[in-house]
Formats: sequence, C-alpha cells, structure tokens
Amino acid sequence: MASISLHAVTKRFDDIGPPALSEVDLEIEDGEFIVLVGPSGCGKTTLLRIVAGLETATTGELLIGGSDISGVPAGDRNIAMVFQNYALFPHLTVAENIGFGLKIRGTSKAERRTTVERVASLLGLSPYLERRPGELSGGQRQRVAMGRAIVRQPAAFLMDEPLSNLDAKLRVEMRAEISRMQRRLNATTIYVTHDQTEAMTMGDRVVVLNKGVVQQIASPADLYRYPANAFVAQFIGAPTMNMLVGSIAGGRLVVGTAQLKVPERFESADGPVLVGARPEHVHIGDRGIGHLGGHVVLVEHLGKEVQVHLEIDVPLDIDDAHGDASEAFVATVDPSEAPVEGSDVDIVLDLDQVHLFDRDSGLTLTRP
Amino acid sequence: MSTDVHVSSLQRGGRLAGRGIGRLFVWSWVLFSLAMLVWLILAAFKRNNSVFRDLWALPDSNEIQNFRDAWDLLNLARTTLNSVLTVGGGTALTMAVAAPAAYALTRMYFRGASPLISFFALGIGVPVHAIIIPLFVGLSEVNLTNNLWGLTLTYMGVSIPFAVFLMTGFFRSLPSELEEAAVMEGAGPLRVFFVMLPLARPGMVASALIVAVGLWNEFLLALVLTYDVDKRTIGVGLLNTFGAMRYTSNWVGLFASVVIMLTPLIILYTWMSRRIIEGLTVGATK
Amino acid sequence: MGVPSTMDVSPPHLRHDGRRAGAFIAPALAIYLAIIMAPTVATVWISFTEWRGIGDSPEFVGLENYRHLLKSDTFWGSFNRTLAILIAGGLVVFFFSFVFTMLLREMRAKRFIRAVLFFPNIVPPVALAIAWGVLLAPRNGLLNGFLEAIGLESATRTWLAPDLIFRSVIAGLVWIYTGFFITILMAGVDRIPKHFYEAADLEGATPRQKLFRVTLPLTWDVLSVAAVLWVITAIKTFEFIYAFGGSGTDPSISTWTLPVQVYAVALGNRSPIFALGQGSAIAVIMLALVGVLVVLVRRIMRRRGVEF
Amino acid sequence: MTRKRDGGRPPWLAFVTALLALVLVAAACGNDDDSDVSPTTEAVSESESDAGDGSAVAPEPEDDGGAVAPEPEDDGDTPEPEGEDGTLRYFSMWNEGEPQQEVLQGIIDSFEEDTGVEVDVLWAGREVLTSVRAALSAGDPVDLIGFEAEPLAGALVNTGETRSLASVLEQQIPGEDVMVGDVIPSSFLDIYAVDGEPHIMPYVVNSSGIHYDGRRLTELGIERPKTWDEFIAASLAAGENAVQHDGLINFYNAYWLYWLIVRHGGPGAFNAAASDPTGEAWRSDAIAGAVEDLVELVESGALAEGYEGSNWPIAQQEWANGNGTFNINGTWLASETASYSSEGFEYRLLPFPTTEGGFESAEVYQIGWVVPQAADSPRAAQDFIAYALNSERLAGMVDVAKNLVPRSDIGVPPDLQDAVDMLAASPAGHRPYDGVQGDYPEYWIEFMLLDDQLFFGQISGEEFIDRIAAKTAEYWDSQ
Repeated sequence: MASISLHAVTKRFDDIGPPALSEVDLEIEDGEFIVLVGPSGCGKTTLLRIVAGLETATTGELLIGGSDISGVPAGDRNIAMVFQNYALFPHLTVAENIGFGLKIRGTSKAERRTTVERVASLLGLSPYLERRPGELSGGQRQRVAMGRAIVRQPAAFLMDEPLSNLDAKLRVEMRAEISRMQRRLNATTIYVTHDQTEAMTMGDRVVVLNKGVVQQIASPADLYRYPANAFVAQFIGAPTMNMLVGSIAGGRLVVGTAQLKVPERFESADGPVLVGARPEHVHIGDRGIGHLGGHVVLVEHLGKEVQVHLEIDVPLDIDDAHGDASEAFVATVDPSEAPVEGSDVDIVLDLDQVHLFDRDSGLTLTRP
Repeated sequence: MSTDVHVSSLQRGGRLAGRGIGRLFVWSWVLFSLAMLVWLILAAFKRNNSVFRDLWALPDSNEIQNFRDAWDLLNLARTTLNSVLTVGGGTALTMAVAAPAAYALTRMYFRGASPLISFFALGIGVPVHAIIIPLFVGLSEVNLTNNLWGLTLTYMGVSIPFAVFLMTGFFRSLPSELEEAAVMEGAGPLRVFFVMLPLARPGMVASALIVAVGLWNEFLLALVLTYDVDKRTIGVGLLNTFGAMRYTSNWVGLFASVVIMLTPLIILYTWMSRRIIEGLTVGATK
Repeated sequence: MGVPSTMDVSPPHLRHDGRRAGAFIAPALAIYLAIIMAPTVATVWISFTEWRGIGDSPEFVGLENYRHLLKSDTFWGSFNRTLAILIAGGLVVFFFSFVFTMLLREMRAKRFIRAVLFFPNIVPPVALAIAWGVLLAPRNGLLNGFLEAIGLESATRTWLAPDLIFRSVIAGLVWIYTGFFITILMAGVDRIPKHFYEAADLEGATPRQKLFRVTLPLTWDVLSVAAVLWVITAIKTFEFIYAFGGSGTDPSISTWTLPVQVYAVALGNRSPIFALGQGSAIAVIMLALVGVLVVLVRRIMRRRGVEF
Repeated sequence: MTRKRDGGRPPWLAFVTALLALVLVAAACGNDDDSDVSPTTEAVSESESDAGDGSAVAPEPEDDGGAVAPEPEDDGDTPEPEGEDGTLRYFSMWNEGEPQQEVLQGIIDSFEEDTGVEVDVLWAGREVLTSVRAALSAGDPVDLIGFEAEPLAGALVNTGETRSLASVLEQQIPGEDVMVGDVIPSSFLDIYAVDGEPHIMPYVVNSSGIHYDGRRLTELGIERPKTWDEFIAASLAAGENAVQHDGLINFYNAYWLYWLIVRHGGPGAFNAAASDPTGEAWRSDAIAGAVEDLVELVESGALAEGYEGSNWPIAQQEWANGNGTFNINGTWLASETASYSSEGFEYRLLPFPTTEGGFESAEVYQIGWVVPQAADSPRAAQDFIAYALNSERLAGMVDVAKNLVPRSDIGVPPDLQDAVDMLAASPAGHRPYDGVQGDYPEYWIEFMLLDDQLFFGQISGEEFIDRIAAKTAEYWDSQ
C-alpha cells in the first residue's frame, strides 16, 4: 500500500471554457479511504482516471508512494480499479476474470489458482468460479470486480461509482462490505460517488469537488459540522441546508424584516452574507414569536420526524443543483409540533447552529 | 360521431384489403423464388430431350448420369479444393489483417485515424474492373498470375475495404471500460486487442461470412488471373461448364452442375442465414 | 461546443503515436494499397495510352481513348444501360424494398421470408443467370409457359427481344437485389423502438403518416447507406449480365454495361480486342461515375439522422 | 499493324510490383509458419505442386523471383533451343466434353506415346485467347494455340506475335509418305499468310450456309431453293417459324447481311466497305441490293416469331426438334444439334442463295494452330501439327466431331456431304465475315450494333446505310 499525492493537478479537455480540473492538491495517506464526491460533471471521475493513468493531467504532479508516476502507463502503476459497470470480460469465467492481472504478470498457474481461490472465498464467490459474468447477479458481478482488484494486492484501489448499478438494498449491503474489506486490507482507496450517503458513511476523509475545484477536504463529521463554503454546506446533508440572503450591519444580522443578534462567533463579520440553517435547526412556532413569517406548503410525515416545506418572504439563495423555490425552505420538526398545511407560521432559527457565509465568495465566516 | 366510426371502419376495411393484397404479393414473390429453385432441382433429374418439352412434368427417371457428367466436367474435386483454398485462405487472411486494422482505427485514437477509415472505405467503391488490368500485369511481373497464392492475395485486397468497414462498426460499438480494465490490469496493446477480439466475435463471424460468400461467387478475378484447368475455382468451373454444356446441349447436365454448386450453399445458408444477415445489418446501420 | 481544437480528448492509454497503431494497420494497408489503390492509379495512367499488353509497351496517346469512346455508339449504349440499372432499377428496388419492409414488419413469417428473399444474393450469379435465361426463354421458357398454362396467352412476350431484353436483365437484378436492400432497411426499421409506433397509433396515424412521420425520418441514415451501396452495386454489376449472355458466346451487345464492355474490350472476348487503354478509359469513367454519384447521394441525403 | 516492341516498361509497373513484393516479403517475414507465401519462384512452384496433382503444371522457366517475362524474339526464323523438359504447352479452344476435344485428346495421347514429348494441354473454351494472354504476360510458355483463324489473325498474327509455319509444310506427316504441304491446300494457307509465309495451320475447315431437314422439305413438297428469291418463296411456303434464328448472338445476325453483301458484291466487298476511311463504299449498288434483300427477309415474316429475343441455342434446338425449316449457321450445326434432333433428321445444307448478277464463293472458316513467338518448344509444336494432320488421326474430326477438315482425301459422313460439295463446287473462297471480324474487331462491334437494328426491323435500309457510312468514316477518323 502506498500514499498518493496530487500537486496542482489541472486538466483541460479543450482550450475554451474552464478546465475540467483546476489546481487540485490532495494528500492521501497510506491505507486511507478517500471519497470523491460532487455533482455530476464536477471532475471527480476525471480525477480518478488521472490517478489511474487513463487520462493525463494537463499540468501538475502525481506521486504514488512518493515517486512521480505521471509518465508511467496505467498498467505499470500497480493500481486496481473497479468500474461502474464492473467491466468484466464476458468471455472469461469468474476465475479467469479474477486472475486476469496475475496472468498478465506471469504468475504461475498453480499460484494463480490458490490466490484466486483465496480471494473468491473471501468474497463468497467460491461456488461461481467456473461461471461467466452473464450468469451472475448484479451483486455477484460487483464482487467479481472487487476480487479482480484485490487479487494482485495493488498499491491502491480506485472505485468509480461501483454501487450505482445495484438496487437500494444491495447497495447498503455492499457499502458495508466494501468498507469492511477496505479496513481489513488496509488498502489506500479512492472512491468516487455522487451519493453523499456513501461519502459520509464510507470515507475516512471526503473530497468535495465542484466545477473542477476542490471545495473542501475533511472528515465526514467535520464536513457536516463545518462546511467550508456555501456549496459544501448545501451539498452535504439531507434535506439540504436552507440558505437565506441576509446582511450584517451595525452588529445586527438582518434577514428580511427580522433583525437578529449576531452570534458571538461571527462578531467580526460585516456586510452581505448568506445565512445557512439546516432543517433540524429551524423551529416552528406560533405567529408572533419567531424571526420570520412563513406559509406551510406541504407537510411530509416520515415517521420519527416531519418535514415542513415553507414559503417565506425572504429571498433564498438557491443553488442550481437544488430544486425549486417552493421546496427550498424546509424545517424538520418533531411530529408533535407539526403545523397544518396552509397555515401561516412563525419560524425560529437556532442561532447557535446557523452558518454564515460571505455572500460574494461563499466562504464560511464560521471559525470553529 | 357515428359517421366518424363508420368512415374509419371503412378506411380500415380498405387498409386491410390493401394489406391483404400486399401480403399476397410478398408471398407470390417468395413462391416464385422457391419455384425457380425447385424447378432447377427437378430439371437436374430430367432427360435432355424432354426437359423443355413439358416444363412442369415431374422427372420421369432418376437421371443420376446428369450428376456424374456434371461432376466430371466441373472437375468438382479440384475446383472445390481451389475455391476452398483461395476463398478460405483469402477470408482468413483478410480477417487476420482487417481485424487489427479496424481495431486500431477505432480504438487507438491516433491522429489521422478518421481519414484513414475513409481511405479504406473508398476502396468499397472501386470496381474490380478499375484495377484488374494493372493488377494482372503487376501480378504477372512477380509471377503470381495463374497461381492460387496470387488469387488469394488479390481476394484479400478486394475484401479488405469492406471487412475493415464492417468491423470498425463492430469495434466502435464495444464498451471502452473493458479496454480500460485490461489496461489497468497491465495488458499491453496486443493483449488488449486480444481481449477485445472475442467481444467482436459476432462481428468477425458475420464479416467473414459476408466476405466468404462474396468471394465464393466471384469469378472475374479468377477468370482473368488464372487459366489452368487445375487452378479453376468453382465459379469459373461453372461458367466453363455452362459454356461446354451449351455447345454439347447437355442442359440437364448444366442444371445438375448448378444443383451441385448450390447444395453446400443452401446447407450453409439454412444454418447461418441469420448470422450473415445480421452481420450485414450491423455493418450498414452502425 | 466542446469541439477539441488543438487538444486531444482521447484517453491517453488508448491514444498512440501512430507507430503502435501503425503496426496494427500496416498489413491491411499495404495489401490494400498494392491490390486496390496502386492499380487504380495505374488504370488512370493506362487510360491515356494505347496498349495491347502482349509484348508491346504502352504508347502515350493523351485523351485519344476518351475521345474515341465519346464517339462510340457501343460505349453510349453501355453507359446508358448502366445508368438505367442505376436509376430505373434503383427506383424499383427501393420501392419494393420499402413496401416489403413495411409489410413484413407485421408478418409472422418475416424471418423466413427475409431469408428466402435474401437467398439470391449468395447464389453464384452464373447460376442465377442460367435460371433467369430459362425463365425468360421465348417459346419454351418458364414464364411464357406459365402464362399460357393459366390462360394468359396474351401476356406472353418475347422477353429477350431487343426492346425488352434489357428490361428483363433489370428485372433479374431487381429480383436479386431487392432481398438485399429489404434486409438492410429492415435492420433500420427494427431499430426503431416500438413505442414510437404505439404513440403514433394512439394519435390515430394512418400507415402513410407512420411511414413519413416515423419510419422515414428514423431510418434516414440507414437509407443513405443503402443508397450509396446501391450506387456502387449498380455500377459494378457484371457477373449476372456476363453470364446471362453465356460463356463462349459474347453477351449480346444489347445487354452490355460499362463493366461488361471493359471486359470485352480489354480482358477477354471471343474475338479479342486487347485494347487495354480503352478498357482502362471505360474503367476510369466507371470510377468517376461512382465517385460523383456517391458524393451526390450523400449530399442529397445529408440531412442528419435522428438519434434515438 | 505491328507495333514497336521494346523492353520499355510502364513507370507505374515498378510501383505496383514493388508494393506487391513488399507485401509478400512482409508476409513471409511476419509469419514463420507461413513461409510458403514467399515471392520466390521456388516457393510458388512448390505450392503449385502441393496444390495440384502436378502433371498439368509446367515448372517455371525462370528462377529469379522478379523474373522478367521472356522477350519474344523479333526474328521468328531463328532456331531456338527446345524447352529443356520436352513439354508442349497447348492452349485449345475446346471445352472438356466437346467431341472435338475428345478427338484431340486421343491424338495427344498417342503423340505423347510415340514421341515421348509431354503435352500439357489447357482446354480453355472459346475465350482461349484470354488465357493465352494471361500466360504470355506471366511469361509462361505457350507453344501451340488452337482456335478459330479469324480471331487468331486479329489478335496475334496481324500483330506479329506468331511464327511462320513455312517449314512445317516441308515436314513429313508421321505414318504417311506425304509432306504437310502436299495435303493442305495453299488456298487455305494463303488467306492468313504474312509475307507469303503461312502462320495459321488449319485442322478444321468449316463453312456456313442454310441448314434444313431434307425429309421435311420433301414432306412440304418444296424444292431446294437456289436463288434468294426462291429461298424467300420457299420460306413463305414452309409455314410457321420457317426460318429459325437465335437473334441474341450478334454474329449470327450478321451472317445474313455479310453473306448478301458478298453475294452481291463479291468476296472482299464487305471488307472493302468496312475499311473505307470515307465510309462512301457503303453507298454502292451491291450493298444497296444486299440491304434491300435483307429487308425483304425481315419484312416477309419468314423469320420465326421472337427470333430477335431467342437466346442461343434455343432456336436451333427447336429447329432440330422439327419446329422450323431453315437455320443459317456454321457447318458445325450438325454436330451441335445431334444430341437432340428429332429421329430420322436428315441434315442438309443449302449454299447461301445466289443473287441475280452476283458472285459465287464459299466461306472458308478455318480452325487452326498457331505457334506464338514466345513459344519455348516451337519444334515440338511443329511436330505435333504434322503428326495430328495424319489422315487417320484427323478423320476423328470428321467422324466423331462431324467437322470438315482441310484434307480432301478423308471421306465424310452423309451429314456433311453438302458442305463438302459446296466447298468443292465453289469457284472462290472468302473469309468468315469477309475478314471484318478478324481484321477490325472494334469496328466489328459497332457494325453488329447497327446490323442488329436493321435485322430486327428497327431502322430502314436507307437509315442503315447512312448510319453505317457515317460510323465507318468516324471510326477510321479516330484511328
């Protein structure tokens, strides 16, 4: 296993428009599980493919185990990759698929067999060794792809949305299994997904990418608690964080008609801001006691909690990626506190928990 | 409302009638083709002096002699062997060079690949007549006329454009992930090619069949580039038999020759027609 | 749009500096160059010479061969017949192909029918020509015999008389090639997802509307390929016509097309002429015809195919 | 006609050849297991012998892979070394299975036995010259070619590709006490002589005329016609399908007009008209008379219905089956139709009908041998010619193949007696199609095209003359 370092990696596919990746710096420690996450087209797959050697960076440096491998062809990087569609060779059996890399490297037949069998039993594939991929279920194919990656003990694993072709239930199972396997092998892993649940549950650290730019690199917990900017704040967490347009003037936080006290940790802030409040940090009360007025559009009962969709009279900062305005302000409340659809309510923001972002740069004003 | 229904049912009635006529036409065409074949086969068993006298009569005797004559005149053992050698060899060698070429042209993404594909496709439009004169002179310069190797080489040349064209279609349709997977596992270009090759097998088989059927029926090149009786292919053999039988007026012998030549094709066709047809289709629609 | 200008978008592991790809392509390219391209160029050169090809060497005569051809009735006959196959034959072949494709779409035995219709394409043209000759023979031919048998004596014709013979040849070619083009068009039609037709049915579309609104637009690219193939096939057609005239007797001049004339003038004939220069000139004209028509067809049919 | 023949090679040839060689070398280097694909002659002949039974394949004359085709000698009289192996390469116009082929095969077998010379024969069929050309271009030896004299003259003799056969005339015929020159009439040889020396040695001399079933004519009570008018009258009296004709063979159609021109204008009249650079010779009275007669035939309705669309050999088949009375054809018709003619068919031949104030002559349609300049074993070829002309051996051509032969001392079967009489009685001879086909093959095609239109009644006689005159002038203008 090895560490992986990217220094100022930039990728351009064409001369016009912004680069697909711009100045990406990333240090991955030996044995670490890194998840690359972001909306589609953010450059996460490109980044993975650059590490794999399937793409070349336009500029920048890529080191594996401390040595520069920019010029090393994919096959010689000792990296294994699991593809979204698994890319199993349909004309080869499970055993041959798993042993493919070993065969190319000239491993003896006997050794190959024992290794393949060991890996297969690890993955519960032993009964299927002589089958062809066409005869396997989706989950089994996924395991074969894993097996092919594991078998030659590479320096790192790269996984490109490996679970996206599975149904929801299997996805949860495999998610756990991949995590378990990764810990067991202590393998450096880069995992690409657009699914934030996978990102939050699997990664040691998560890299959030948007439009080719790294937004934040942090542990899942920190990412949730201390989003570095408005994008990350909105991308991580479901339902998404509510983002209100406001400003700080004269020590007061102005949101719509409400003038609020600026929490202590933002006292030095000034000027136009975005106020971020996760749904669970929004409370609903009777008219007259809250910060903002709202109209209940929809009430969704999810069992242990209730999501209340509100129309409010304050401009919202809505990211392109997220739904339309009517759904844009959501509060999560206890079922006992659920308002009636169509009623007018007052909204209380939990000021100890809100995030403030600079309205121009989107950067957080929070100092943890 | 009721008139609407009435009109549309009338329309539908007309449409159904039209379709009925159409289907009748289709079936007549099919029957016509089959009838030709059946007539030819029956005629091969008839006697020479009665074959045209009563066209629709069933054979009055088992004229196996017709087939003996035909077999001898066609020199069938020899011509079949020559055809198998040149057509089989030509097809196999064509595939051997066209498959890697088509692969490289579609999947190696080098500069100039796309104009090269067009350059190969250009060859499909070159009629054999436009090359045969210098080809004949050039081949005789290197002692390859009247020579089965020369014919095989020529067959390769004329088959390559279409084979490359068909197979670029096939290779282009293969997923690139498999290729990348092979690369990640450390496979070199040659190994990657051999990984991809089995995936293109349906295309290869179809292309090979189409090339082979075309060459099997070819006779201009064989006629011009070879002349020895011993070098005749089955197509030339049939043409010669056609000539000889007409001078000797042994029509039933001629029909027997045709039947002999058709038999393997019919067998092959009933077995492989879907492959041939589908192969052609993929090439054309890709 | 994301059109690459100076930068290459292809994946690097697959991108090669022509050299590696060259090794894959070289054998095919070399044979292709030697067998097709070099002789093509040479043919153009020979067409400017007078040459018998036995013992003598070519003598440069400039455009003499072409001038000679333009004055030759035989050449114009061949030329016009080639065009007749191309245009008249083409219209008929494509009309039938379309009608059949439409009809077959809803017929249960469509695979069987398609296989039968395609069959002539794998039969040696010599055999087809023999069969066609037997069918159309004037007095004891199958067709006239059949017409008499069903009481349609008035419909019998001398099918091979000068005014009909070439139409009979075209009919033979139609019989052979319709199956081929049905196959190709069907492939195009089969690719059209059923729901388009179902949607059209729900909207109450007539068969004609379905043809023009659904089938045609969605098979346009296949049609364009088929049209190009037809141009090439029509101009190349040789074996059937040659064998129709028979070996040992030259094909009747009233059936000559350009390729038959190339053969008769330059390659073989009962009374050989061995005019390699003139034969090459005809071949060059064929080549030009193919080139011009393919470009023309592509231009006419350039409307982009619809992705679906 | 003879063109200069230097060793000059077209520049592109080197290019094509180099490419081919490159491909071959690459193939040879690339596949170790496929070493047969090598450009050396050695490998080539190896592959030949393992592909065939070997007997029919002559070893390659050169051992150099890039071998230059042996240049034919300019001087045909220079004696040359024999092919080292004593093999005679013979290209024949007959197809396997034809009676003539069987006769020749018999002669070849005994020749091999008697002389020890191996004869490597190619039964090439009527397009034999295509094969000859292929062999000559490839530098393969061709020692003897047997074909119709006219195309031989047009394709090879007139352009100087053949050797003089003068010395053969002085050769003794094996098994007989005569020399070739004693039995082959010089009138036959002179037709295709070059500088007074014969180049084509005939072994079959056919002719053409109008064939009929003697029995049928008797039954119909029609007298054997002599003149054109009598012929037309007889045809009209003979009922339906009186004149059967396979109209899809252009050169069968040409029989009528060519014969009529030769009758009206004498031997050479057709050739003279064809070779007149102004085309004005077509406007002679003789030709006008010929055209008029032909139009008479076409308009008389004597020709079988659908003759213009009759695909050979359908008309002659029907004729032999008793459906029809006359058929214009070569004297080989008896042998061609023997297998299906109705029982008791009595083959008779009518010399082409005479015209008033016209000429009488017979067509001399020779089938013969030439020895090409490029021959490797010209001596063996000449020996074979002399050997085959032996009366007993040649008799097979008459008895089995029912063809006439140039030797008058060989008896003929009754089917051919009319033809023999016709040739004997005729005061003069002329070439088939008056030599137009052989001398001007390209012109011949254009002629046949117009002749068809006339013969099918598509254009009038005047139109025909105007067009052919113009065409002739145009043709010679472009030469």
